[in-house]
Amino acid sequence: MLELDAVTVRFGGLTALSGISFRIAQGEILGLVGPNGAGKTTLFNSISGLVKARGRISFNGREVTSLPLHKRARAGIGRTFQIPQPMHHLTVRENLAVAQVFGAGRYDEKRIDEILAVMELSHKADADAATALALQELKRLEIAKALATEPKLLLLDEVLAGLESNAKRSFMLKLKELHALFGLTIVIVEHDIETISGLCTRAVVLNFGQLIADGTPAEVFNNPAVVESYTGTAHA
Amino acid sequence: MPVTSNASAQAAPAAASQRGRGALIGAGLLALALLPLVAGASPYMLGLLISALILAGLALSWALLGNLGGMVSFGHAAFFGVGAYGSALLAGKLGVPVLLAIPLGGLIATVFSLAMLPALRLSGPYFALAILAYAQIFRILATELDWLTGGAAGLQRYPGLPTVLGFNLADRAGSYVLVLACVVVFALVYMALRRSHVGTALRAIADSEDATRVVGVNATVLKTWMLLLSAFIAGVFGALNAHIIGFLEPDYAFSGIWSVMPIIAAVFGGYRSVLGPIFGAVVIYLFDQVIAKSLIPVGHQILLGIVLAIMVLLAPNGLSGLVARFLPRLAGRGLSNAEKGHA
Amino acid sequence: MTELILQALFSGVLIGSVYALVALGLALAFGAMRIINLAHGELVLLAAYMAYLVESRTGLDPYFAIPLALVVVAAASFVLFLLVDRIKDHRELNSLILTFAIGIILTNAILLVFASDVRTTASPFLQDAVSLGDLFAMRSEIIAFVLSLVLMGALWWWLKSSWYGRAVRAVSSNRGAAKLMGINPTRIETVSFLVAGALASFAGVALYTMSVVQPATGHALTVKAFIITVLAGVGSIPGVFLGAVLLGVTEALTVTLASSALQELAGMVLFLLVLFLMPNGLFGARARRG
Amino acid sequence: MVGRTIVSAALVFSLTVAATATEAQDAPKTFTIGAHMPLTGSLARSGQAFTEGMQVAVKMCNAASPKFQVKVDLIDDESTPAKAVSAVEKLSSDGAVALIGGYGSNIIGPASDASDKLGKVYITAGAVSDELTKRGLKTFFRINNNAGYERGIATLIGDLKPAKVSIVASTKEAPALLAEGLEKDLAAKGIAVTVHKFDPAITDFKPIINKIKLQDKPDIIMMSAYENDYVGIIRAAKVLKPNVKLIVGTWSLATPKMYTEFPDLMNNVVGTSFLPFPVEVKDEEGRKFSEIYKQSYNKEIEYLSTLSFVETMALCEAIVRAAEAGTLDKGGLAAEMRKTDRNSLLGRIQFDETGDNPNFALSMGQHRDGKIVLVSPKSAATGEIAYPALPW
Repeated sequence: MLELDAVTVRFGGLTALSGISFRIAQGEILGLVGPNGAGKTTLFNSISGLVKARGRISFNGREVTSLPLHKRARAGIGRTFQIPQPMHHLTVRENLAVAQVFGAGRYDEKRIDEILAVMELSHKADADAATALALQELKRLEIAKALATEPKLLLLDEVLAGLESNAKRSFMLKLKELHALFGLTIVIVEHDIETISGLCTRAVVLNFGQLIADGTPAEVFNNPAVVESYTGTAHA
Repeated sequence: MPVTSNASAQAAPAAASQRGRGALIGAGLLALALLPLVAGASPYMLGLLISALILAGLALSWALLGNLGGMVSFGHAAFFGVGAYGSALLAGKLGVPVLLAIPLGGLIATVFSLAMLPALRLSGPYFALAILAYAQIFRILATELDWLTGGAAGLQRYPGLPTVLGFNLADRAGSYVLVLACVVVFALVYMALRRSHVGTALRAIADSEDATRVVGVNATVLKTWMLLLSAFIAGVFGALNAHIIGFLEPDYAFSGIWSVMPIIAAVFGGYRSVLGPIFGAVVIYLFDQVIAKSLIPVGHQILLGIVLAIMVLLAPNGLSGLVARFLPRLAGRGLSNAEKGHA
Repeated sequence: MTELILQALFSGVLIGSVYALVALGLALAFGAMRIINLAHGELVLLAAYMAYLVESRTGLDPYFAIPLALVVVAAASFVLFLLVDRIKDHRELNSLILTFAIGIILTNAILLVFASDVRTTASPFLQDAVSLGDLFAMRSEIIAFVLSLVLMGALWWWLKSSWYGRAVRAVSSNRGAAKLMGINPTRIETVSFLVAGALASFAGVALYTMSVVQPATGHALTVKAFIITVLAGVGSIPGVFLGAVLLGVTEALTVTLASSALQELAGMVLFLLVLFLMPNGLFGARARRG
Repeated sequence: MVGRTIVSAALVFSLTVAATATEAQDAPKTFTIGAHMPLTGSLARSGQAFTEGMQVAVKMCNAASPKFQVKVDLIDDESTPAKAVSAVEKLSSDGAVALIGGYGSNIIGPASDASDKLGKVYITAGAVSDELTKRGLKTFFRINNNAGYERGIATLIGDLKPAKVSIVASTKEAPALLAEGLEKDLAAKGIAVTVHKFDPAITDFKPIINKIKLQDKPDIIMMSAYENDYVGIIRAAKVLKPNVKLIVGTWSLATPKMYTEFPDLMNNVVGTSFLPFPVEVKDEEGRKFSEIYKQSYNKEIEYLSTLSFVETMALCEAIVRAAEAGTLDKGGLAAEMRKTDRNSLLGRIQFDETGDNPNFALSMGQHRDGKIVLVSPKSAATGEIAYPALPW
């Protein structure tokens, strides 16, 4: 459903992504792996339209490379930010309402309640998003907001970071639940090998802006190039 | 006071009581606004109030752009002047009925604001001063195109406000009611807009543009609409003022006063709220004309400057922010909505 | 025609050099603090009135007012900085409104103290014509031109080589990182505002010697300074000079080739074009947005 | 909410009360004249001069009339029409029997309209547009007009018979009108005219003067502008030294003040005037005015203060006449105004049906080493014009 073909991003003289090509099939949960600065967030940014990329990005058979941000969201690409970015000065419910009205093009109160319930935010529905939520709640709000746009593809940027292992495990279950419940395709940035192995059907590894491995988690993590590039972070 | 359907959709169970309180506040304010008529205020007092309400409309237009559009303008005189000239020329040269010419004046201001669309990409001070440049350009054009505008000598033979159903809008009481009605209508439009999803999204854009766009909000289009609407409102009040004053010249129609006073009024009243700029304009104008002027006959604007500076430093949310802080229970939704977010 | 155009270019460069002096302080404070000081023109005007005060009271040459102007204007600039520094929320917009308010206060204070009469130097020496071949200027304009070049050179050198200068540049490019390097941003910003005040003093005195001032002049000066800052782009002192000269020359050529009624129009159109089409300004090192 | 309403209502009321409280005390035989003047803004200087002349006129009028006294209520109109209209309404509701208007046709137009609606006589010395007298208001009067300035300047220039004149004109209202009128007048006399309009914001006039010097090559440069512009224009001319024979300007130029402040710029420059300097006032009233003025403000009388002195005198006298005839409160003042026929420092004052003073024409004065010599028209001249003669 998502096809990247030689996607390249440069910031001034710096090449952040160079010639990234891969495909994601409907219903996949893809792990996006790589050390810090490898270009994972830049890849998300170029898919969701936050940065301009060269090459070709198509989504559901439609080229979106030069489509503006909001149109990609409406086409069904939802994303979260690594550092949660709630819409300031809005309540949690208003955050979802805006996402739904503009992202999905309709207003359905029941569905918002449903998303709030799934993301365990119902009790904070009318609290101010930017000030009254704890970090983990903000992260759940990030996902809830993305879900409210009724995406087909969900890009999750380190949503599991900072959780202790029990919480992580239950959050993984939550993601699987979402995957099934909303019929999603998911790309998730994650450092933890176990999480990737437990959650994803496939993993893609970036290093220095280049794609160095693509395969099942097991294949990828046994790839010597990956081990070399990744040692520091993965086995610390 | 009617509450829009959009608002009720969001506010769910609390809506009924909110609506009741809103209606009560609305009725109270309207009664207050009509008080000068009932109490038989002198033409002088009504004249002051009319000027204050013209300023209130302009401040509302400025605050709408600032609050919903996230854009601070230093050149609202541009819209005000274009609206004034547009309406005066339509009525004076083409014989368009004045009450039709006034909204058309607003429309012409809107059309002119299309020239400012490139400025939407600019941030903060750049936008503010780009608009100032437009105001200057329009002023010079109005001076130079004398075949159309009468040049520096200005326009003075164009019709004033008419008599409608035996009610003379040209006398002080009539003008007051008309201007007041316009302020009320635009305040209601603003309230409805702010409570709608578009308004919610716009509030979000102001502080978290990327986060808002990434959920599908086309920030540029929404901001464009706000610019056009703000231009329309400012243009209408410019047109009203032109027909009340009965004389236009470029230095007056595009005077810096029309850019400066709405900022002072809106910041003083609290530009994040709907009623703040209106109250701010009335209080500031009366303070300036009645009190400041008697204290310092020449240079009394120094007091305005001091008031503005103090407000920015000590109460950036203006009077309405203070009201919301100290009278949380009494403050209605109309005043306090924004402050909840800015606490 | 050639003679006309040459004189227009000459006049444009001379007036441009004073515009540059006016704009430099604004650009410096903007660079350091990301704050447009909308009272900057009024600070310049304050210095011009100090020159008037000294000239009219003592009969001395207006340039002798520079020490007084330095003290008064730098003090005013410092107070202004202290106030702006108090703003915590929505810094960019609130500081814009605050400095604007201070501009209103200064304009009216000057009006209250000095009345609304037109003031300019009475010194015939300064107003005498100086000719360079077929090109003519007032002596005060030549002096202002030289003063402007010297000050700009000094500032450029200062920013480039002194510790403070480097720190100013560090703070203006990245406040957070500068903090990590042990630079106290508030101190650096204070220095920037003081230097901006000093530049405004020179600009004001120079303006008084070659042009007329009135209390209402300040706002127009701020707008000119801002236009030049936009033309120049952020963080470029030679850019400020070139931008100012470009504005001066554009204005003079508009008068010569079209009509003087269109002079202000030309400046504004130039401003908007650069603003819209060149995000880095004409000579800027960094982008305005983002 | 109730609390807030009460607070706001109290506020509005207290403002209303503050605004109207001054009404109460009024000595039985004292009449109030309302005046609005620009005391702030770009025209503040003119407003100040007007006010001074007006105050002296009131003093003199009261001294001459023991039975009826007159006082002036003054409001700053800040050079904005809405505030001028408000001022007229406030002054009228405070009991003013007539109004004196400030400066600028855009201000005077709406203000005198408002005054007319209230049935109050309105007189001005600061609005010269022909449009104002075309409105047919019965209560509107003025002592000066564009035609008078135009006539004064055109007479002088016509007598000098130059081949070519360049006009440098501000795009502000009054200068633009004057330039337009002069262009026609001079062209009718067979003189070639070029007009250079400039935006009031500009300060460097060298490019314009250079154009005049190299392209127009006129005999006379005529400036239709204000004080700050005169200074800039003459300075630029002094630097570029165009080959002209005379520099002529209009209001607020041929004044002792200008010479004191800019001695090296003013010599030989000609401007509209009515009195030579040192003041040689021939008529009794003028001498008294000049004396009292000097006592009060420690300076010589000047053009603007004299204008407002004369208009105020005419108004005061009409008020006293109407009061004696008992028609003042019955709307008789306008009729008394129309009966005015008196001499003044500005010549004969009469008012026609439209309220205009048809006799208004100015003399032209030339700065001569600190003195001002009236040089035109011949009937008023106190000396010969120096021509060609320049400040440099």
